[in-house]
Amino acid sequence: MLLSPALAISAVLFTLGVAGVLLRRNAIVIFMCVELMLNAVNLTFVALAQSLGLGGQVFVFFVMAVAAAEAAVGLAIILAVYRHKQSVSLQNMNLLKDG
Amino acid sequence: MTGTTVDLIWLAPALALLGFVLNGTLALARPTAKTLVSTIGAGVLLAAFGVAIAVFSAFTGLHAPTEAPVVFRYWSWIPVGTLQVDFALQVDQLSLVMLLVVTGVGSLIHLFSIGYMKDDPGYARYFAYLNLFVFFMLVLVLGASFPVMFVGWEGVGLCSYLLIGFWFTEEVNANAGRKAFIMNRIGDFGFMVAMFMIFWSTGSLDFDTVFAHAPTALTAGGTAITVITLFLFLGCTGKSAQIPLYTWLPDAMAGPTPVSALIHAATMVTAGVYLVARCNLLFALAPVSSAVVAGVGALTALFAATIALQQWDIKKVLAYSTISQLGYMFLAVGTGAMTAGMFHLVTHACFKALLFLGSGSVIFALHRAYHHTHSHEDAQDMRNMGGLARYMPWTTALMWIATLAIAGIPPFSGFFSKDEILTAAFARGSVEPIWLVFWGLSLVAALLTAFYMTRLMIYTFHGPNRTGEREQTHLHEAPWILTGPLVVLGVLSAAGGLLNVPELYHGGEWLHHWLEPVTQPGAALRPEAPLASGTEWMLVGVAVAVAVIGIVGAWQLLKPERLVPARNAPEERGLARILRNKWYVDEIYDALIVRPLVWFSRVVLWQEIDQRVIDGAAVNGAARGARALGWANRWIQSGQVGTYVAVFVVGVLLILWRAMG
Amino acid sequence: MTFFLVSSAIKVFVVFNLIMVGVALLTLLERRVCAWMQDRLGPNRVGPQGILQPAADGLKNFLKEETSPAMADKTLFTLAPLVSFVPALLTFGVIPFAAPLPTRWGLVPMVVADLPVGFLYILAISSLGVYGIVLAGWSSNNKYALLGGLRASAQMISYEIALGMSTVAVILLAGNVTLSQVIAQQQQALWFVIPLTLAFVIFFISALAETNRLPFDLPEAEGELIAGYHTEYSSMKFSMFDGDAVLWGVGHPLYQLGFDRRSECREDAGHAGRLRPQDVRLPFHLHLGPVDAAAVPLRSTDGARLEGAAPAGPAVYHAAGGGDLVRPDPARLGLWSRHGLGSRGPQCRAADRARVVA
Amino acid sequence: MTLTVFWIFGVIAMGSGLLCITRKNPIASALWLVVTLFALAALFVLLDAQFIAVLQVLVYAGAIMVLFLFVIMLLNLGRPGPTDIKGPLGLLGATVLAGALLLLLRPLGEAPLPAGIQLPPGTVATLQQQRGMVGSVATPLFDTYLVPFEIASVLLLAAIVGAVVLAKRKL
Repeated sequence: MLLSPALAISAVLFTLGVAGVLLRRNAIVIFMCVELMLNAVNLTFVALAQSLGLGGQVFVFFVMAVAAAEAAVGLAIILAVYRHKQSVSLQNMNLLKDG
Repeated sequence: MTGTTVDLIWLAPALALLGFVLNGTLALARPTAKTLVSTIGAGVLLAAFGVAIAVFSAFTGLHAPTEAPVVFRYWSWIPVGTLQVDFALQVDQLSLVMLLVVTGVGSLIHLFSIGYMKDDPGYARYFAYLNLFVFFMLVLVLGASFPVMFVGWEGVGLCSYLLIGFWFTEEVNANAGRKAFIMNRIGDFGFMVAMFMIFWSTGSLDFDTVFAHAPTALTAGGTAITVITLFLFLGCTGKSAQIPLYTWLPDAMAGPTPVSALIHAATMVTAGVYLVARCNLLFALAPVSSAVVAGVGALTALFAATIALQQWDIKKVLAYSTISQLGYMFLAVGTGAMTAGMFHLVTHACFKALLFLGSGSVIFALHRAYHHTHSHEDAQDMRNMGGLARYMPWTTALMWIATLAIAGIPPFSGFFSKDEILTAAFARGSVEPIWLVFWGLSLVAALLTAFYMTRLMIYTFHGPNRTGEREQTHLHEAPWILTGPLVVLGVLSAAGGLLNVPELYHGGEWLHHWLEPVTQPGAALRPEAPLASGTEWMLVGVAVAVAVIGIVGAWQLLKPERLVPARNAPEERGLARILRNKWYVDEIYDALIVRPLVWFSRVVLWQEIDQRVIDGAAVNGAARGARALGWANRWIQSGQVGTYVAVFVVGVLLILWRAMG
Repeated sequence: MTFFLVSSAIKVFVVFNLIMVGVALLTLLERRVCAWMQDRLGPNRVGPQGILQPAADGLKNFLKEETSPAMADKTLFTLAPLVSFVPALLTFGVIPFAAPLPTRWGLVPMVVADLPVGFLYILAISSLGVYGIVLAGWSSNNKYALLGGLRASAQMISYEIALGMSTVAVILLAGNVTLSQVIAQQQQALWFVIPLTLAFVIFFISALAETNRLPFDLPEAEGELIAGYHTEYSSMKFSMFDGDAVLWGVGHPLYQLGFDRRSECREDAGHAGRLRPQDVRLPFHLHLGPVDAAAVPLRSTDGARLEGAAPAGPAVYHAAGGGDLVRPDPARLGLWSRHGLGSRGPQCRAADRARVVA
Repeated sequence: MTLTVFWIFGVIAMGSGLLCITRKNPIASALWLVVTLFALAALFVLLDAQFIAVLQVLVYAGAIMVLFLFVIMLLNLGRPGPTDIKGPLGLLGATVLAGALLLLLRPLGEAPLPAGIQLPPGTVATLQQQRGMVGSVATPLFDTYLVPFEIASVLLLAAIVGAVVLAKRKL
């Protein structure tokens, strides 16, 4: 009943997240787009949990834990990068590049 | 476990180890506590000797002589598949003899060391090493399997190295230690290969199992057993200083004299003889190897004796004498006369220890005299001695006992043991004529032995004194802590023959019967070679005559009055010079082995293979290859995260496309 | 359905008004107590004992001119006070303020929405209050406001952990996250504040920090930041920032609520569907519990600031008559069993007795 | 009725998601993302996952997004400046790739669920009635998924340490 619309919405949200990652240069915004993708996946989990058992909801729990950890470390990294380059644009994060 | 005092056998090595630990700790923490160090160092040895006697008496009461040896398995050591090696000690007639020799002679030498090393700054370290040596020696003789024995074998090598280089601040000493170690490694290689092959052919390394399976698993006289025993003997030549690996032993005299007495005369160097005796069954199965053992022994006996003729360093003479006597022992065990070999081992331990300690006493006296006058003369050169009998009567008398013993003058101990060896060789010669050659060689060696020992005595203790006017006043008999052990050894050297008085003189042949359970399996495989008692008497007569000729000849030929002190001595010429330079063996080894090896290592291995092939082609080549690969691929690494993400998404899309069909 | 919508609307209306009036009156009370503690008069001019002062303030705030910085982000600047105020009100939606009311149309629970996850809902919603502050600080385009906003948000994020952790003890003790059942547990035994004193102290301190009250008022530190994140705000928008103080109300159901000796289980009133006087009583009952008692003097040490409504939450709760009116009678009304409370649910001792007798 | 409400929130989620990725200002993006998350929470409620919905608000909206906002403000990135959105080429690439992705994901919604493991309708609701809203998630969490749960806790600890170390001014 609600499964198909939920999966459709999830797919659209995921695509939006991918598009955002491709479209943006700001590391923080890209990070938010990643979160958007994670949430799209969460929606899939919850929707499928209705018909396949509550394990799906448990997995959402784990996704959230990972997302929280990722946000903490990722933002700390962005802070550190900003301190070096005075910018969070991915264009400027090319220290590994030759030259 | 037998429930008797024999169970306490572990105490003997444990005590020595305890001594090492305590003295080692003291050496690090409080090296000046010399009283404590001597108490511990000599105390544990005396206690171990006590244990040995207790075990010995319990063992004699315990066993009918033919029973199997008592094996104590303490813990599993190397459990790998079918290879199950326990840490186990074995008590039987053979190991008990060795146990008594090691702890007994060791105790005396420890006591001697207390006086001899009194003023050395490394006193505690010395005793720690000495105790550790005894521990390993006991593991060697008591080990119930080849690997356990090998632990002791390696351990005594280590201690030998440490003690030869005891005064390591002088490069000569350190080099001597290294030489001994490296030469021993060559021998150890043989031992290890022999071990592998023994395991391969019999499936075990425990003595009892190996000896039980050997006659069935190995064909008598076959290639396998011959190779095994030859490799074993290679180990023996290293450890027991036989041709071709003997050259380290004279150099080992760089260590303190008691060390020379204990390790390089009485105990460690006899380990090879012990090994052959232990494996007498294997050698009995390999007649060729036995012949090699006997031949090398006889040749070494003669060869070393010739060199000893023209040495001036008192300890070098004794060192070559030791090599020569060890040759006798190998002749004995090669011939199959295990008892004779072990008998000579025991008597040799006594009189050679006595000779070394006596020479130590002399060196000690000379050193003290030179020390008083601040002279830098060589305290070990016989040309600087002479006429010491006046100053050191006890030492002179005891040294004479030992000299007569080693020369084979009845009724001193050496006469019985050496005579037994010669007789055995001659008897074997009646079956296999090659042994008559060996007999001849060893007879000549006996003549030379008597000669060079007398030479040593004449130059050292008789004739005019060449030490120097001022030094003479400072020459004294050594203190009792040095002389005491000499007296005990003197008694043993004189009376040691009682251990195995042959039937010829209506003796009981006690040692022969005692060792019979060990030697019987091997002896049963060898051809009987009985001798008529008339022949035996004749042989005795020849031996004694040879000894007497040697002594009298030396007395007649040598003129100690003509000798001049070492610093004024002229160069020798001719044969004397060759002998003085030890037949140039060291130089030949250097030219044939060392220099080619160094050249090969330096030019081929280092400059070609290592620098060109490994460093150049392999290491730098890999780096160059990686760099080229990276250079070729670096356009992928644009450094733009956005590009990476796009590529990543394309990849995901491809995977999805595949997955969706 | 219709009944549900109508009753909910009535409940929302009543609760909202009670809260607003309660906040106003408690502001007055706080100011008077502060003044009393600091030996001055305080607001006593408007109406008898200054009782109409809040109304006057409100009027003043409505009539004042609204200012807005020129470079501010207009949308967010307007949104921020709402974002701060609305979640605070939303939390009251799950707090029961009385026992279920028997009416002609059936039993009406005296809570806007008795969520099964009510407790977590409070935590979740109250954590949104930080948005208002962050946005206010940022959108003002004023460095003092920005610094105040950063400080405030950092402090609130940090203390949210402690706040959540301190309430975990309550959840463990109650074995439930439905607020009505947490209350029922306390009715049966005793206030959780007694066994969980330490957790309560942590909760109290964290709540002080969450609401930026003394001694945690660094984000609004007047000495250095003028007024922190609401420096640029004026009139009604300014007033709305005090809504976050409502957090105080949350502590009550968790630690203190509804233990009242007068509400003994009555055997003779054991029937649903009949309205009784005590069931509909909605007195303006000020019942200062330990939470309020601790909050007022703390607030009072800061005499210079009068705009706050420190113990607003508890006051609102009590204004709604919570202390008295949550009837400790669940077994009789059969409400709690609907949530599957099972054997751990509250059992009326008297009812038990009666059952045994019967 | 439910379906209508579901679609309303779904459209809110998708619309705000689109706004999130297209707003120039990072703060606006973040706030639109918050709206998306709220809409998702509402969807979760409708999908019988009230507990997850509350967690969604608590963790995502209440903690993670606040952190994002906080960092954006700390770096003062919300001020008017050059846009970080890529040019026409980037827009084209993103549209093409995202469109391809959406096309590829389309069949997923129509694929039937495996019959064997599907639960009868209403099972989850019944389960929640029996065990309670939290209990129905907590039971498998502390039972079947105990080890992942513990690992997640270690992960969080590592993240805490990592964040502290990274954010420190001097390492």
